[in-house]
Amino acid sequence: MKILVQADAFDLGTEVDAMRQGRTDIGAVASFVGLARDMNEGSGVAAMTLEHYPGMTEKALAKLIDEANARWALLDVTVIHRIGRLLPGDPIVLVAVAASHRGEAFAACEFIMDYLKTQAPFWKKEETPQGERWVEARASDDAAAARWTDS
Amino acid sequence: MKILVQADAFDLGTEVDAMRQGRTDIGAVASFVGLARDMNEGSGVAAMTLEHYPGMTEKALAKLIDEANARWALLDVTVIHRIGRLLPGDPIVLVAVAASHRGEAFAACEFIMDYLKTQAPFWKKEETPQGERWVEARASDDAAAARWTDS
Amino acid sequence: MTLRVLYFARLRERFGLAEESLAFAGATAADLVAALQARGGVWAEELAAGRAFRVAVNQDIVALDAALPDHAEVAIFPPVTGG
Amino acid sequence: MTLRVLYFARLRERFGLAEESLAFAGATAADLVAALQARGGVWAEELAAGRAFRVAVNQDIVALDAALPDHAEVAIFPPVTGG
Repeated sequence: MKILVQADAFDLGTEVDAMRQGRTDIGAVASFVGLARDMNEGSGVAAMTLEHYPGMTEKALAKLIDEANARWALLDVTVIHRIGRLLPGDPIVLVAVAASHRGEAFAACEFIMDYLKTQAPFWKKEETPQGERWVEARASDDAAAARWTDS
Repeated sequence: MKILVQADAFDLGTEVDAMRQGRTDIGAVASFVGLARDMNEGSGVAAMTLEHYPGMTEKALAKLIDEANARWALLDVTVIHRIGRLLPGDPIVLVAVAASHRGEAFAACEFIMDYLKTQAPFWKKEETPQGERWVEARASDDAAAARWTDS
Repeated sequence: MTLRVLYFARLRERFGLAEESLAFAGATAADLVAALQARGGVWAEELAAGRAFRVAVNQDIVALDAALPDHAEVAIFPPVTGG
Repeated sequence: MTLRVLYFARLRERFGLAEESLAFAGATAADLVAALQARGGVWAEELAAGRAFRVAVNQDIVALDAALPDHAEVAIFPPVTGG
């Protein structure tokens, strides 16, 4: 298990290769990369700055992974979230899940992303032509996270 | 859109970076890598050989991607499937889907994998201590593909 | 009509044949399967009712009642196991 | 009791404060929120009933009826928007 909160960029290929290294029991790796877009809520976004709550962030991410491990048989999980100022096209977050079979890997990867979106203490501030603005939480993210408690 | 059927290894990082290159409209990339395991159905697997139906394979993969594009708003899709002899730990298949938002990317990536498992003409033969054996299709794969027609 | 018939994976091995050209008097995929079953031996065994196999016509998987066009490329193979 | 109270993101900017040490006579997170609201101005506005904010105690998100232990690290922040 690997959890990192960092300003630096990460590399998907490097992270997934590190999970696989020397193992022959992994049948499936599902991964997700979230990227900064040039457009949000109808206006251009020149850059964004990610603030977080040091200490709680790592704790919240570890809790998400513990819950995923309790729900599914997983072989390894990596979560990396960037902080600081990012430009459109920059990767923000990476979640990679290794398992024996694809069903577990896909479900756990999406579960971790859905919960991260509503539980992990990160906040985005966008730079737009109309000035800076804090991104508002989305009802659709709450709905996505709620799916996992209904099942 | 990129579809490859090849004997050579592929690199997840390279493929996803190629999708992202020069774009600032992608918010989410969901990807999947399937790997050869050292164990299946309770016996050790020293190697496997993947046979396919040249011509139909590419056509079947293109059809899966067309169907995913019809269902979700996707920005790019890459599917690479290897053929020939593979060892435990070797990557077999890669599916990567870029979209504006994560829901579409996750759903399309899993949909393509589920359909690939039941629709694309590939067959695996394993080398085990008990000799060679063709892998049998799994009912769980049919069930996984059927989920997408119920929704 | 004339058909090009291909066999893959376990069926290719069992039949000892990857491909053949066939003069065929029937109309549907089911007629072709019946004609092949009539060869007896492994053909009768592998293509018996209840055995799992798939038929593709011109590289699309079809149901057994699908019509076969002249010069079709027909493939018969086990359920797929890639991915 | 003494509390360390942290503010993040939009609330940190609105309050003009990232952190404070607070002598507090109440028992629960709701009591703390009421005490902060009583400051008036932006405090009353941002922490009014119906406004969306979250409270974490010792780095776990809690409901407003959660008890506050002495020397707790309490954080008040907007709904999160990472990922």
